[in-house]
This record gives sequence, structure tokens and C-alpha cells, in this order.
Amino acid sequence: MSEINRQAQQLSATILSNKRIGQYHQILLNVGEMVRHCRPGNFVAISIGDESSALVLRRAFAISRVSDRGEYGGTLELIVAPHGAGSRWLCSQGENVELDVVGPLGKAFGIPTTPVQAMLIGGAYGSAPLFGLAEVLKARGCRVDMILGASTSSQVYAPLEGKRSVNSLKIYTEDGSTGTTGIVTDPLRELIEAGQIDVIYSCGSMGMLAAIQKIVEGTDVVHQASVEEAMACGIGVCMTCVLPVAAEDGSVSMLRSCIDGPVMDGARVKWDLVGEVFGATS
Amino acid sequence: MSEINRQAQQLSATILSNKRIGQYHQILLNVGEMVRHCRPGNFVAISIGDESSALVLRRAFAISRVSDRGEYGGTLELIVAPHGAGSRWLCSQGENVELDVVGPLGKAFGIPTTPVQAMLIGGAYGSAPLFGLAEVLKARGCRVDMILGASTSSQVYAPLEGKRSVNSLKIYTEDGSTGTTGIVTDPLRELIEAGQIDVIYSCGSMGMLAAIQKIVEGTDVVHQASVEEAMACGIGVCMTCVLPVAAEDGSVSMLRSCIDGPVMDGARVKWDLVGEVFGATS
Amino acid sequence: MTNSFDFSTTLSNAWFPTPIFTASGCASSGRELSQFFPLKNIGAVVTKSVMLKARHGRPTPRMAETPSGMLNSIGLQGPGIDAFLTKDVPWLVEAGARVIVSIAGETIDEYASLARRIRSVPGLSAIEVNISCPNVENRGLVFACDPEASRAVIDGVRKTLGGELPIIAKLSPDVTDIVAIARGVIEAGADGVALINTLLGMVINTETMRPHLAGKTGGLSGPAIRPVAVRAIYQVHQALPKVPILGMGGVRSGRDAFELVLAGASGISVGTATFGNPTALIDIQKQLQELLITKGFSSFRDAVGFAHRNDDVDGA
Amino acid sequence: MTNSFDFSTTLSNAWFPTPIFTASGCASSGRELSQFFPLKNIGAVVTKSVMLKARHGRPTPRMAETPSGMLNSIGLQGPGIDAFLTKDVPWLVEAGARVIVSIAGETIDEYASLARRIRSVPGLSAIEVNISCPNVENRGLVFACDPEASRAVIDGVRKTLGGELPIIAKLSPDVTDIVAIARGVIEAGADGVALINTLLGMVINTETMRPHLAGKTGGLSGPAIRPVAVRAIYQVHQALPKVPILGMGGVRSGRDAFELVLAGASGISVGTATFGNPTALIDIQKQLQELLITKGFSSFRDAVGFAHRNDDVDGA
Ligand SMILES: Cc1cc2nc3c(=O)[nH]c(=O)nc-3n(C[C@H](O)[C@H](O)[C@H](O)COP(=O)(O)OP(=O)(O)OC[C@H]3O[C@@H](n4cnc5c(N)ncnc54)[C@H](O)[C@@H]3O)c2cc1C
Ligand SMILES: Cc1cc2nc3c(=O)[nH]c(=O)nc-3n(C[C@H](O)[C@H](O)[C@H](O)COP(=O)(O)OP(=O)(O)OC[C@H]3O[C@@H](n4cnc5c(N)ncnc54)[C@H](O)[C@@H]3O)c2cc1C
Ligand SMILES: Cc1cc2nc3c(=O)[nH]c(=O)nc-3n(C[C@H](O)[C@H](O)[C@H](O)COP(=O)(O)O)c2cc1C
Ligand SMILES: Cc1cc2nc3c(=O)[nH]c(=O)nc-3n(C[C@H](O)[C@H](O)[C@H](O)COP(=O)(O)O)c2cc1C
Ligand code: FES
Ligand code: FES
Repeated sequence: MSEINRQAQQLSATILSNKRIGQYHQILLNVGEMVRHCRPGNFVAISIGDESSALVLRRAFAISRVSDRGEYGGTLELIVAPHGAGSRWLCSQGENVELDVVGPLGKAFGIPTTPVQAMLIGGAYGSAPLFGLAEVLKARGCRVDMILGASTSSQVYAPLEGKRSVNSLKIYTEDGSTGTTGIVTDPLRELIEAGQIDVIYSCGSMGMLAAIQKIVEGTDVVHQASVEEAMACGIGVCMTCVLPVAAEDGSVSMLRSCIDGPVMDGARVKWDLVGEVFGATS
Repeated sequence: MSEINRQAQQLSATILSNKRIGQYHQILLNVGEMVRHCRPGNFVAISIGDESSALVLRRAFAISRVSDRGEYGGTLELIVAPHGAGSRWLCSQGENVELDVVGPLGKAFGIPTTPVQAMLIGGAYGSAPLFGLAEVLKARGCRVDMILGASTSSQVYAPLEGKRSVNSLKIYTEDGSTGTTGIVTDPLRELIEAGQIDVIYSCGSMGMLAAIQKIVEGTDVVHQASVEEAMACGIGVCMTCVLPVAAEDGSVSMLRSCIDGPVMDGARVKWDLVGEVFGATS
Repeated sequence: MTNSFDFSTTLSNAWFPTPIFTASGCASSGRELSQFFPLKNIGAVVTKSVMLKARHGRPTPRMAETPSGMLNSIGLQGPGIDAFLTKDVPWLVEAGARVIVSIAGETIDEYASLARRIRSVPGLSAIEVNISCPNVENRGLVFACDPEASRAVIDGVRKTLGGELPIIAKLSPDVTDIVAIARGVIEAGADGVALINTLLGMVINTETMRPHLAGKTGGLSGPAIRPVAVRAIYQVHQALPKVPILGMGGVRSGRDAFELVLAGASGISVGTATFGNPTALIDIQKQLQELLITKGFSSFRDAVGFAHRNDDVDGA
Repeated sequence: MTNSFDFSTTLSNAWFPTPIFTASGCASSGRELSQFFPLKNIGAVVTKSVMLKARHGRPTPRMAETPSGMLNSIGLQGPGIDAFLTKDVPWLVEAGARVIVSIAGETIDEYASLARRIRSVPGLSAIEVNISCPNVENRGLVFACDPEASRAVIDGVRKTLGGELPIIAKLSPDVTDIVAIARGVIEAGADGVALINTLLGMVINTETMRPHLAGKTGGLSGPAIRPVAVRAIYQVHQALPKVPILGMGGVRSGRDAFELVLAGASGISVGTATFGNPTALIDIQKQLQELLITKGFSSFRDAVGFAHRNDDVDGA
């Protein structure tokens, strides 16, 4: 039976800085010891507003980077897109504001024990957790290539320092405002056929993840996908964040993306059943 | 038919300062031209929180003072007790925050056309509108005495500059921590019998107002009481803020304290029927 | 673009230039709001439910704020139908407002008597029959909670009124099957339904450790109840697609109004939101129009019930 | 002072050290929460309603946030009674938790079959019968919305179970007369009632212009519905003062729990609040105890229904 990330804790974290980067806010939190348990792919769940807020649920955000050096001790970085009321509230909070944070949550990306050729694919803010992942993979001796995509340039999150941790970085925008005009899956088939990819690590919209899986299907490439389903609790108690996932024996169950994910084996996720009725439900 | 204060308008007002005074917050707002229509006894209704606040109703606060001099143009001062979620939110707002304000609302204190001996009685933050009133009465040549009461000293609001506008000021606290131990009604009967009071202007708890009226009953003293009933709208459309008030002919109706008040003729209010069922209701 | 967009709506044979109305009991007689905007600029003023005789209503406290909502127990305070028709209605008509008169009674006869007084009043657009009142003839059971009583009220009003003025029956959500109640009142002669009145609720004051309202229970309104309103409107529109619905419940923005419209409302009443924002009606009206235009609708009426498209395909 | 305060409560013959419980479906099987606090520290764990067979539940999206609340349409996803009894219950008992098992069925027989499996399971404190499910034998009408069906379910469970384990019937607020439903299930053999399950609601996604939830409608929970919960508890406690009530609906603080207790709840389940705050149960428990002591109560049980004191005097 799946369990919530054992290291998860609830704490009050101070905002150290909040900077705008393109369409995103880069928010740095002081989280102390928590950083020691954060792995690339984990996320945090943050309370919105005060006691009189009408927004009663936490919001989930991928951990973009952590550091335990620096003057503040452990710090954790988020890349937040101001989307609806909750994320807009978060983006409008200034320095020294205290946030109620639960984390680290969820299953992290699996790290290979031997050096492999890794391809990291991020859509929009989905790139946030990939740079930290790249560093870890690099340290393990992997070759790390990265492809980022977004509809337009301001939605590409690709920090300078992040670029240093990858062997190559390609950017695709749908409107061509940065990098190549197109989408992240455009070059994939060719790269796989050329034998340049052993593992794909992906994070982005469900549509993007499903498209990647389609290309990977039938090849030897392993696909670790970080999925994004609406979450009410983030800790496995509400059953809202489920996805249909096949077990070894082929039987499909609805797994919680907050504790059996967000990182899942792309080959196991039944992408075409997401949002569909299946099996004996009523 | 009663109508909402004709000068009422809705505007965005900037907080110029927010200072703690005893248990209260003195909040200064930049309201521009609005000050020209504010009379002692009027109040404003203020929105709480942002679009995602669970508090959907405005909060009413007496206008303590206005000024149209000074570097900011028209300014308006509130004295706010941090009571529940809404007033606590207001007290926690800092400089430059924009508030959504509707005002001036309600009926103001009636000002005599000839000089009279006026007694102003305030309970707790009920003193807030009385200092501005004192200035107006003074300017009309009235003698202005003031009695303030509260349970303890930190709940007495009596600013230094305000004291200048009254001929005498007496303070009563129930615990004796400031002024005389006792309540505001203690000295009243004697003063009335001594012919030292023509008009009482009162603002405070309903209990205090009713107690004053009891003493005034049967004398020639006019009692203008500023009542405080829970208000949902402040502009006369919801009917929540009503009080039983007698008409000339003795018939009692439920009048809205937001537009037929908050200042009412104490002799007309049926104090003992407040909160009671009466007449043909079901 | 705005010029070619048709924002008008109809409820049965009544026409309104915009679909945004006041909610009964949330705009008093209209006069108070007219200071913030001209009443003729909104779709209609739905007046506070009026009874035959003048009423004091309930004692205070009459309201309690609740998370994203409020409870009220006004108890239908009002001047009585005669004073109302001589003072308030002419003023509203003079002001150029479309007027929907809301009536409330304690007996089936009282509703019919109210209809009789209203029958010959010029300038009214429709009559809203608030059946969410306790029926004094039947154990105080709320009319709208009893299919038979609901029908009987509407039947009496319809017979008295004749066929001119559209009758909109205002229903309570506090029922097991709102579709059945809606069906009943339509069969009895209502031209449309208003959904929803407040939900029965209670707040206990933890200081006094007693019910906070003098009347103990009260009606819950505001954004908190919007999901219940959307559900009720959706269900009734699905079952009775031709019946015009005046929707209400927690609308505070153009987005909220749009939600009710998509569910099936041909008109939207705004109640509690006005308490928090005196110009809410105007703001909502503007936002809704912009939203509809952005979404590519060329007329308001095309959007009514749009969430039901392909209902069959979905198997619903 | 805390030492001499008696915080314990009972629901029929079941005893609990504190009155704060999880809400069914809001704590999964308990394991996930146990990381934030020991489950034995709260009054009881009410498990997610379990059915006879394993179920996938509804497709996603399964939730929508609403003003001060949320909609869910999980559709009773779960492992089925057998896996539940072999895996989850022993773990909970081992962890020292008091366990209330919630069951749900699609037919009257299914409830009885569930009761049969549970009958001999050691270590359970009570059984909560969630009758807010659609009755597949009767036009999909929700059991709890139909007095006859509610009774029949409880009758079947009572007969199967024998007299040992307390039966708590969990009712839906979406009914015209909740007191009548409560009376029916008590007559049929329930020892207490759980009030309230979620309200039926809907959110329409204004981007897609369709119902937001894949299941279209969902259950509304959270602070938004607290006034409805308080009203339901107050009404049922007034009509049936001896019937123990497990109260729930929008409790987020000790103050909120106190409100339900004053209305008549002998135990409080906390659901949605846990989603926003994993330690909500512990915080609420602490705040409630402090509040009761401050108010001068020497035992929790003295506060149950305290808002009803002098009900007769008030003429209510
Ligand atoms: C594991 C995970 C990691 C994420 N990482 C990031 C990140 O690094 N940066 C970032 O900007 N966003 C991230 N998101 C998405 C982020 O959680 C949503 O944008 C946010 O919850 C929206 O809240 P809102 O109030 O702004 O929007 P609203 O649309 O008003 O939210 C309404 C409700 O729906 C839920 N919701 C809406 N959209 C999403 C969504 N896409 N995913 C999950 N829940 C949603 C909200 O939590 C809320 O309960 C992540 C989501 C998940 C599940
Ligand atoms: C005409 C008028 C003038 C006022 N002037 C002042 C003033 O100058 N300074 C000051 O500190 N307070 C003043 N008040 C009281 C102030 O409005 C309340 O303290 C405030 O509304 C409480 O809101 P809350 O959210 O803090 O408390 P809560 O108790 O959480 O409020 C809940 C709800 O009840 C209403 N409410 C609660 N208490 C009162 C009350 N005493 N009067 C009216 N509504 C209430 C609130 O508006 C809100 O809708 C005045 C009230 C009125 C009617
Ligand atoms: C203070 C108040 C008074 C109301 N009075 C009436 C009334 O007299 N007649 C009526 O049919 N509905 C009345 N209602 C219900 C509203 O018209 C409306 O149906 C309900 O409040 C839901 O809409 P809202 O959430 O926009 O307020 C009243 C509501 C409130 C808040
Ligand atoms: C996500 C979710 C799942 C639920 N599942 C169940 C369930 O399986 N059985 C049940 O009886 N009630 C279920 N409920 C209802 C809760 O137990 C509770 O009655 C309701 O949510 C009101 O309490 P709250 O406002 O504290 O959440 C569920 C509620 C939510 C939010
Ligand atoms: S978000 Fe609640 S179970 Fe995953
Ligand atoms: S506060 Fe609404 S009528 Fe007075």
C-alpha cells in the first residue's frame, strides 16, 4: 500500500525573495532542515490566504531547487505561474511573509544507478524541477540533454545557471518567439531512433506527457513522467488526484498522483483513459 | 420614505497611516472630496479582504474626524477596535493599502440652531465621532461637556487634541484604572436636575444608550442616540439593521438604523423591544 | 462589436434589455440603489416580497455572516400591498425600471388576493411568486417544500391574474426533488421558475451559546450556495428545457453569472453581492457582456443552457 | 484544570476518549494521516465508505474548489470489503485507533451483506451506514432521500448485525424533512445518526462551458455548508433529544466544533479541513477542549445540545 512521503512535515516558511521571471514568479523560501529530504520531482503543498480566506485547499507546486548552503540555511525555490486566485495570491506575497508549507510530498524521479543518456523534457513551468534533476544526473555521470517547450517565449523557464547543468538545451515555442518553432515532441522520434536516449524525464501538461509516451511506445526508452492532476489534499487522503495506471498483471487501478506520483512510469499510465469512465463504476 | 444619504459614494481610499492607540487603531484615509459631505454621526462601510475573502459583507465604522487641509487633501479618520475577523483585518492593513469605502452614510447628529448646553456621552470607541461633533457644537456657541466610559483604561479613547474642544471631560472606568470608578450614567441624573444639560448626544453600546434614555425619560432633555445594530449593507437595502421606533402617533415600526439612523431620537426608540417579537409578526 | 451583440432576454412574454436583475429582498424598493446607478440601466428590479398587510418582520439580530455567505431572517418586513402599490411601484415605473413584483402569503387565498390587487397595475413586467413562506394552514410547512401546496398557490394566482402577466414561481432548494416541484408549478400555470431561494441554516453564537438569530434559523445566501444554485438550475433546465429560469444564488461577478446562464438561466438576480458592493449589478452586467462577447456569442440567448449541448451524446 | 475535565463521549454503547473523529472519505484508511499524528490521539477514525466489491470510482476531474468549500465526486473508489477488512482494519486496530467502519451499498441487500462481513470483526467501535448512495433498484434515487428506502437499509443492517455494534445512519441534507428521515432510521434500529453528508452541487467550468466535474454533479463540503449542518443537527436534536448525533460539515476550528456540539452533536467528524491542514483534527481537538474549559464546562457531555436549554421557555 502506498504511503505518503515519509519525510513530509508541516512548517512555517518565510519568503526570502519573490522575483518575476517572464510570466513566472521565482519564490525563494526558508525551509530549514526540510531541504535534506527534498528530491527532484517532489512537490510542496501551500496554504492560501489567512483564516478568512474563501480558498480552503492547498496548492501544489513542484520543488524547483533546494540549497542548504547560503546565509539562511535550507532554502527551497518555486516557479509559480499566476493562474487562478490561489497562485495569484502566492505570487503577490512579498518578503518576510510566512507560508504554511507541507512537504516534501510525492514520489521523486528515479535516478539510474549507472550512467545513462537522459533526455529531460519540460513544458512551460514544467521545466522547474528538471534543472535540479539535471544536476543529480550529471553527478551520476549521465549525459543530460534538455528540451523545453511553451506556447511563447515568456512561458519558457530556462534560467542561465540551469543551462550549465545540461549537455544541450533546445527550446521550442509554438509561435517561434524563442528557439525553434514547434513543439517538444518534434525531434523525439529521430533522437530515439539514433539511439541517443535511454531515459526520458518529463514534466508538463498531460497532453504533452501522453504525446511523449506515444512516441516512446514500443521502444526501449524508459519514460518517467511527472503528472499534474488537480489535488485537494496532496497527502493521499481525498482520492481526487487519481489516474488510471496498469499494474504488472495488466489490471488497471486509479492511483493517487500525490503519493503514487507525481512521477509515474509513463508506460503504465493509461493516458487515453484519463478523465474517462472505465471498469465497473457507476 | 427614508433615503440613503444623498452624498454617499463608493471610492477607493488609500490608508495614510495606521497607529495603535490603547486597544484601538487610528486609521487615516485619503478620501478626497468626500470629506466635504461628512457630518458628525455619519459612518462609512468598508470592504474586507480581496476577491478571495470569505467575508462578503462590509463593516461599518463611525467617521471619527475629517480634515480637508493638510498635504493629502481630504482625510478621514477611523477608530477601530480589533473585534472579529473583519475589524482585525482592517487593523492589520498598512500604509498605502487601498480600501473600498462607501460613505458618508447614515443620518448625522442634529445640530441646534441656537447655543445649548450639550452633554456628549461615549462608551468605548463610541467616543470617536463625538470629538468632531464637539467642535461643530463649540463653533455654534454651545457649552460642550463630555463623559466617556469603558470597562478599563485601554478602552477609553480620548485623544489629547480632542480634549481641547470640550469644556469639561470626565472619564469613568468600571475597574477604576482611569478616572472615576463607575459608569457614564452615574452622574447624569444630578446634572440634569441641576439644569446643566439641554441635549445629550450619545454613542456606545445599546445597553448604555437605553440606560441614558431611562434617566432622560420625563425630563426636557433631548437625547440624540447613535445606535449600533449589525448591518449587512449599510445602504438601506437589506433590512437587517432595524430597530423598533415609535412614530408621532405612537405606532411602532422597524426602522433601518443605516438610513433612519444611526442617530435617532432616544425618546422614540423602543429600547425594551429591541430584539423582541412584537406586533403582528410570525 | 458590442453594438451588434444582443444582450436582451425574455422570461415568457416579458422582454428585458439585459438579463441582470436585483434579487427580491436585496434591493428594498429600489430607491436606495438608484443613488448608485440609474435603475433603468439594469434588466429589472425584482421588489421585496410584499404581503397583504404591513409586517414588522422578525426581531434582531436578523443576520449572521457565514463563510462566503450570510444568514438572514428578515421575516418579510414590509408596508403591505396597498402602500407598496401606491408608493413604490409608481416611483419605479417613473424611474424607467422594468418591475417584477414579488408576492408572499401565508395562505393560498392571500396569494390570490395579492394577485387581484396587482392585476390592474400598469407598468409591471412580471410577477414573482415567492412560495418559500410557511403555510399557516398546513402545520407551518413551507409552501415550496410541498408539491401540492406549491401547485395550489400558483393555480390560485394564475386563475386570478388571467393570462397577461408572466408568473415566475420562486422555489426553495430545501427539497428532495426540485424538478418535481418545478414541474408541478409549471403544470399549475407558472410561466417560469426562479431558482433558488435561500437554504435553511443556523449559526450558534458561541459566546451566548444560543442560536445567533432571534428567529433561530435563517436563510443562507451568497457565494457559499452557488454550487447548489447551479445544480438546481442545471437539473430543472435539463428536465424542462423550454421553461424560462430566473437564476440566483451567490452571483458576485460576471463569471458567476455566466455559470448560471450556462446551466440554463435566462435571467440572473443578484442579491447578497449588492450588500458588499452597491454597484455589483452594474459591474456584473458589464463583465457578463464582455465575457459573452469574448466567448464568441452574438446574443445572450445563445448562451442560455449552453453547458447542456450534447447532453444526449454524454449519455446524461 | 485540564486533568479534571472529562473530554470523553459516547455514541450509544461506544465510548471514545475525545469527540473529534475523522470524516468518512476524508482520511482514506488512516495510514496517510498517521504520519502527522498518532491516530490513537483522536476520538476515532471513520473509514472511507466501503462497498462489497472493489471500485474504480469516477473519472477525473473529481473535485472543484468553491467559495469556502469544495465539490467532490470520488464515486466511492475503494478496495472492496474483503481487502479492506484484511488490510486496513487490522492496521488501524494495531495503531490503537478506535475504528468506525463506514459502509455503502447500491442495493438493500448489499448493505446487509456488508454488515454480515463486519459482524465478527474484532476491535470495531461502531458502524456508520452511508445511505447517501443511489439505489440501483429504485430509479437511482438516493437511499437517504427516500424515507422508506432509508428505513429498509437500516432494518436490514440491524437484523444482520444483531445488537452489539452501534449503528449510525449517515443522512443527506438534500431532503425536505430531515427530521422525518432521522425518525425513520431510528425506528428501524439505528442507534444514532450522522449529520450531514455533502450537499448536491455543481460547478460549470466557464472555459470549457461544461460541468467541471467528469461526474457533472458533486458533493459540497467545507465551511460553506456549516450553517446547514448546524441547522440539521439542531432540528434533529430538538425532535429526538435522546438520539446521539455524530455531527459534521465545515468544521475547521474548535469554535466551529463547539457550534455543532451546542446544536446537539455528541461527536464531531472533520473532513475537508484536513485537506487544508493535515493536523486539523489535533488542532480542533485542542481548541475545543480549551474552549469548553474556558466556558466552565466540567465535561464535554454537558455541552452537548446546550443551545437548546430553555427551548420550552422560548416557545420553540
Ligand atoms: C504535483 C504538482 C506540481 C505543480 N507544480 C507547479 C509549479 O511548479 N508551478 C506552477 O505554477 N504550478 C504548479 N502546479 C499547478 C498548480 O498547483 C496550480 O496552478 C494551482 O493549484 C492553481 O491554483 P489557483 O488557485 O491559482 O487556480 P484555480 O484554477 O482557481 O484553482 C482551483 C482549484 O483547482 C486546483 N487546480 C487548478 N489547476 C490545477 C493544476 N494545474 N494542477 C493541480 N491543481 C489545480 C487548485 O489546487 C485549486 O484547488 C503543480 C500542480 C501539481 C499537482
Ligand atoms: C453605525 C456603526 C458605527 C460603528 N462604528 C465603529 C467604530 O467607530 N469603531 C469600531 O471599532 N467599530 C464600530 N462599529 C462596529 C463595527 O462595525 C463592528 O465591530 C464590526 O463590524 C465587526 O466586524 P468583525 O468582522 O470584526 O466582527 P464579527 O463579529 O466577526 O462580525 C460578523 C458580522 O457581524 C457584524 N457585526 C458584528 N458586530 C457588530 C457591531 N457591533 N455592529 C455592527 N455590526 C456588527 C459585522 O459587520 C459582520 O457582518 C460600528 C458599527 C455600526 C453599525
Ligand atoms: C436579506 C435578504 C432578504 C431576502 N428577502 C427575500 C424576499 O423577500 N423574497 C424572496 O423571494 N427572496 C428573498 N431573499 C432571497 C434572495 O432573493 C435570493 O434568492 C437569495 O438570497 C440567493 O441569492 P444571493 O446569493 O445572490 O443573495 C432574501 C435574501 C436576503 C439575503
Ligand atoms: C473528498 C470527500 C470524500 C467523501 N467521501 C465520503 C464517503 O466515502 N462516505 C461518506 O459517508 N461521506 C463522505 N464524504 C462526506 C464527509 O464525510 C462529510 O460528511 C462532509 O464532507 C461534510 O464534512 P466536512 O465539511 O468537514 O468535509 C466525503 C467528503 C469529501 C470531501
Ligand atoms: S490530492 Fe488528495 S489523495 Fe491526492
Ligand atoms: S444595513 Fe442593510 S438596511 Fe441597514
